Amino acid sequence: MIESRVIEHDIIVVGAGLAGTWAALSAGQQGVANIGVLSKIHPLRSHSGAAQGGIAAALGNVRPVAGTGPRGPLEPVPAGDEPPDSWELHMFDTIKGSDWLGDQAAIELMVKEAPEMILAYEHMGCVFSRLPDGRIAQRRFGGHSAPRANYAADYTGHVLLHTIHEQALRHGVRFYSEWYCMDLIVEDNICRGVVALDIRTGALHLMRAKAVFFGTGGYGRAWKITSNAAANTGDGVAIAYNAGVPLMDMEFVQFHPTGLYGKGILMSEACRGEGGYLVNREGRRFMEDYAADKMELAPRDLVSRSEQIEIDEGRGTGADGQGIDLDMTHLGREKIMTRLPQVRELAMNFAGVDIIEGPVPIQPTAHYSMGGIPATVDGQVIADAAGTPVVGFYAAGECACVSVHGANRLGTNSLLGASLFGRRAGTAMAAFVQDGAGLHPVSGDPVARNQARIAGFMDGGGKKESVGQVGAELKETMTRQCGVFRNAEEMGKALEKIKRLQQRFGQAGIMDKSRRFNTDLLGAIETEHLLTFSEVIVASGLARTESRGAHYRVDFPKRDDQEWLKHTMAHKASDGPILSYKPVHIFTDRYPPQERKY
Amino acid sequence: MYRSTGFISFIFRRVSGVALVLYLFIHIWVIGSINAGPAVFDQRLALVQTPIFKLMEVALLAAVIYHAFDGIRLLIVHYFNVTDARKSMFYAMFAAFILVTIAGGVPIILFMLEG
Amino acid sequence: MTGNRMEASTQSAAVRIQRFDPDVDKKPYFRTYHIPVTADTTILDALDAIKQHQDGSVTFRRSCRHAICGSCAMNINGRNTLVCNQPVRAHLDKKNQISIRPLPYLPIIKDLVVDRSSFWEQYLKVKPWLLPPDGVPEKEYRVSPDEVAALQNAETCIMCGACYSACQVVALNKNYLGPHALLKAFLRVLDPRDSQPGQRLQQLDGDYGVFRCHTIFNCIDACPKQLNPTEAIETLRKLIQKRVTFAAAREVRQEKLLSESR
Amino acid sequence: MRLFRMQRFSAIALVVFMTIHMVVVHYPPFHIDFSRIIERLDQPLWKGIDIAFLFFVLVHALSGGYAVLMDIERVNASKRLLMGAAVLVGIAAFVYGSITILAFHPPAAVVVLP
Ligand SMILES: Cc1cc2nc3c(=O)[nH]c(=O)nc-3n(C[C@H](O)[C@H](O)[C@H](O)COP(=O)(O)OP(=O)(O)OC[C@H]3O[C@@H](n4cnc5c(N)ncnc54)[C@H](O)[C@@H]3O)c2cc1C
Ligand code: HEM
Ligand code: SF4
Ligand code: F3S
Ligand code: FES
Repeated sequence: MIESRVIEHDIIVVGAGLAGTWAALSAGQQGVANIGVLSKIHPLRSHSGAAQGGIAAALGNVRPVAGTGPRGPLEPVPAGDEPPDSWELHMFDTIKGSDWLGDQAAIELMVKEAPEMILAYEHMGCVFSRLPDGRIAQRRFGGHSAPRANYAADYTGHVLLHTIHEQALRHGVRFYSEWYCMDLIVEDNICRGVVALDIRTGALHLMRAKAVFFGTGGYGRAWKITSNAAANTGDGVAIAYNAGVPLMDMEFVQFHPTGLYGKGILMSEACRGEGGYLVNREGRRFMEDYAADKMELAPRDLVSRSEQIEIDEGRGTGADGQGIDLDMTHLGREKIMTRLPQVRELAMNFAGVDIIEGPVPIQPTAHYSMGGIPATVDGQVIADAAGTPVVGFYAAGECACVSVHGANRLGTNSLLGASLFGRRAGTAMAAFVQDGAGLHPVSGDPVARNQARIAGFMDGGGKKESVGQVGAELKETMTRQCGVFRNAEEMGKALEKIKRLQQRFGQAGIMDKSRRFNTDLLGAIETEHLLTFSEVIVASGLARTESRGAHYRVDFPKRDDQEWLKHTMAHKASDGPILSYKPVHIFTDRYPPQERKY
Repeated sequence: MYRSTGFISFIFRRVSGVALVLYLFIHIWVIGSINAGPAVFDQRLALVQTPIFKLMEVALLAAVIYHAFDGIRLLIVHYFNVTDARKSMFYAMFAAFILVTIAGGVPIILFMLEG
Repeated sequence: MTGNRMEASTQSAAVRIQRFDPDVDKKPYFRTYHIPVTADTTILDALDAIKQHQDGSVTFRRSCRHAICGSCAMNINGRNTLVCNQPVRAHLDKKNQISIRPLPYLPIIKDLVVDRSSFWEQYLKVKPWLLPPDGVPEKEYRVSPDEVAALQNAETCIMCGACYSACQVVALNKNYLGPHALLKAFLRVLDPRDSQPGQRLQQLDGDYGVFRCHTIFNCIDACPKQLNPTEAIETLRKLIQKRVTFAAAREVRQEKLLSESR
Repeated sequence: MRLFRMQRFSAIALVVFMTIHMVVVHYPPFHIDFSRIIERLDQPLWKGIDIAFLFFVLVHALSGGYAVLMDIERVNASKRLLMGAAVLVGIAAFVYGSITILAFHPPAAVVVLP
């Protein structure tokens, strides 16, 4: 066996997307020198880099040309004019988007700090698109009442990620690239470190730290049609859950309306932001039936459901009627080439369609996970509804649930949230470490435990299941029975199926028995994680007998504030999750719950 | 080996360049004998006037022309933004090289055959 | 694929994959897998299918599937490219065959996974981060759209290494900064917010900088993002020759930037 | 940069000189012999041109050779040695070549003995 080491850091950051990198950088800026960042793929390959459309902040640089209405063309706001946007508007849009499930104090903090966040990126070198006078350009985005998506053409996440990664390198942050975190060590509600697999050598190491941060990203990979990267297997969420940390609001998963048909690959919301149409088989812009005012730019959950209804009622496009056409031809070559070059390239390569010349077929695709590890605005992970902290454990980004997104995230708010709460967590961890936190002893032998787990997969004897097959069935189940539309019967079946799959998984082995760069093994561990949290998603969704945001119950189509204006918390127990509930923070005087209409 | 027109042009340029350097020093040496008087000169020159060397001269000519043309192509790339035309430039250069080499090489060979 | 429009025309393809596990194999060898492909099966789909159904030990990197993360650069039929956005069919030869190799000239970790260490070292060497002027302004720097355009999309480089591993100078000499790092350097040098273009240019003037490039163009041909490292290198070469004036002009530009962004 | 410039400028110069050289020396009569060279080298203008040509071709050849070798990773460590060698060879060849060109006077001024 390859030697296993004990590695010690003041702070260990798991995940090198925007959340993780910001956490490391800001802790470093506060003077913590000994920081290690783990990422199972090279940091620059993190999924944050795939974000296309933009990052939200009410800079108020542009406004619709006077007299052209809310969907009219945009123009720069001349110096000295009243700013057309404000954090208050951003706050209201976010709350409304969240279907009132978002915690309003957290939202307030986020939208207020947002402009400063954008400027921080800009000052660090992010190449934003610009207005003629040099200010940052902005565009519209679904669910936002003002143009406040700050963007770099349609590769916003990419530039943000590269910018921040480079700054972290500049500050000497130590990256462990292609290291896989397998386990989190929490004893007596104190976090003590992680167990990580060096993918290249196959060696397992115990990594001890005074503070551990999780920024491991989303879990869209549990669905078959998804926009998410292969790495988005919700590892952090499952690992934390296994370590006794609860998961919050897992039932809320956003389906993006414009996934490339059959593949799920994302056609950015910017397509609609720039004026693209959604058209059904009859050639009609059907959104006028569902959101006459906002049309294509209604929030994602609503658009996805509208599409699904069109498809279900036989007005879908394509030979099998399972698609919808996204038409951008009227935007013209010039606009497409400057604003949506990447989208065009994607459509050409993956669907063989030039968006300048014809519509591209799309369908709803699993996209963003609102739920996750419950954390405060300072990234502090909590152990229960009362807010008891898990000492030394922090989280932010898509794997966390601070709850700013509530039941449905608005586009562009997630890059903002990941960056901002990642940064805040870094600062909080620095304070925690500098206030004298120490390394805590680890009992037992966690490395051996995980070694045994690996050996279990490698052991060929009598294994008749294939990991790949179990994973595929899970994804199929989640797509069919826990998708855009849900009901008790289907979800009940899904839950049973998942339990069966979990059992079958115990009988599954892998083909690659080597140590070195064993992606087959990683796939198995990831599938185990998918099975773990999918159960929580379905159980939470089954319990929530209302429709709110992205969680739409055909059998309970109304929102029910009386009963369900609360967050779900799921704790692990031997025979499935135990659900409890946590109140939503609401400024009842300012933003009382209203009906969500667009 | 990553094969491509760029690679071919690079190898040819390099080989021709190095060959030319070697030739250059031989050349200087041969011509240097001029001060030693006609006899030595003709003697040294005779060494390089055999038919084999005549054939080599054609190769030399080819090398010079290729190297020069390709070099000119690189100069153009440096001074003008023409990387988009890289493929067509290479083919054009190569065609010119073949033509000029034939035009220049045939007389040498004819001359050699005449004795 | 749920009920695909193009499903009608499924064909069988022979996928030749170069295999190599340095722990057990003496040298790389090819293994051929037969899989059905439709018009929209990407090479990555093919690899995934082979891994899932035929041979779990086939090892490769991938993540985003959106041609944006840079994980999946490989060598297909002798050409470097991303595999997640390339249909198999476009690369089948007459015998319905496609050959997948790891990126050339780099040490192989396993099968299609290469060791990009030297690639990242060179990237670090050019100090890829922005070095802004002293004093953080209150508002954004007023960078004009033209100045952004002059960066020629260099910021969209996904660090996939396709260019690097196609460059013969890199093959000869791992000290060479390489097209990706030079493109990044170009991005920083040309960014009006960077305060050290002079020092950067000086570094690029060194033995392993822009003058080590022999204008082979493989980098442009290989780049899946249609970037043009050669043009960036040529621009840097010219800037180096007027480094002092360029650096002085930058100082003037920055004063304006700082005064405008208050 | 200096080497690059030397290489490129000498290349431009060579385009000119090489053309002259090829046309004048190696072409019309297709035959080089002593008398023709004597005839030409006797004129000061030609002496100047030939020396300049020699100079540029050496600069170009040696900087080229240096570049070729420096492209090889293992050579990098001994670059000073290489540079020194190139300069020495360059000077030697230039002096030798210049003497050939300058010192030459048609009625054999040098004692000739094989
Ligand atoms: C296609 C697409 C487009 C999007 N566009 C937008 C947009 O325009 N605007 C917007 O605001 N949001 C957008 N989003 C959402 C947004 O990109 C994500 O929510 C956000 O980037 C998440 O950032 P993160 O830092 O939390 O996680 P990620 O960037 O996903 O990073 C996760 C990190 O964790 C690491 N990791 C995971 N598991 C492990 C493990 N077990 N061990 C070690 N490391 C691990 C990974 O290697 C990675 O470095 C988009 C999402 C998708 C899918
Ligand atoms: C008209 C004449 C010539 C032109 C335009 C020319 C042009 C060039 C150019 C532009 C280069 C740079 C290549 C690079 O950067 O990769 C070069 C390299 C070189 N040249 Fe020339 N050259 C000419 C004649 C010669 C001659 C006569 C010799 C030999 C005596 C020579 C020897 C070399 C060598 C050795 C190299 C380096 C090879 C390499 O880097 O691949 N060149 N030449
Ligand atoms: S320049 Fe192109 S090929 Fe090279 S790393 Fe960047 S994206 Fe990849
Ligand atoms: S391939 Fe290499 S040599 Fe230069 S033009 Fe590109 S970097
Ligand atoms: S998988 Fe990300 S670039 Fe291909």
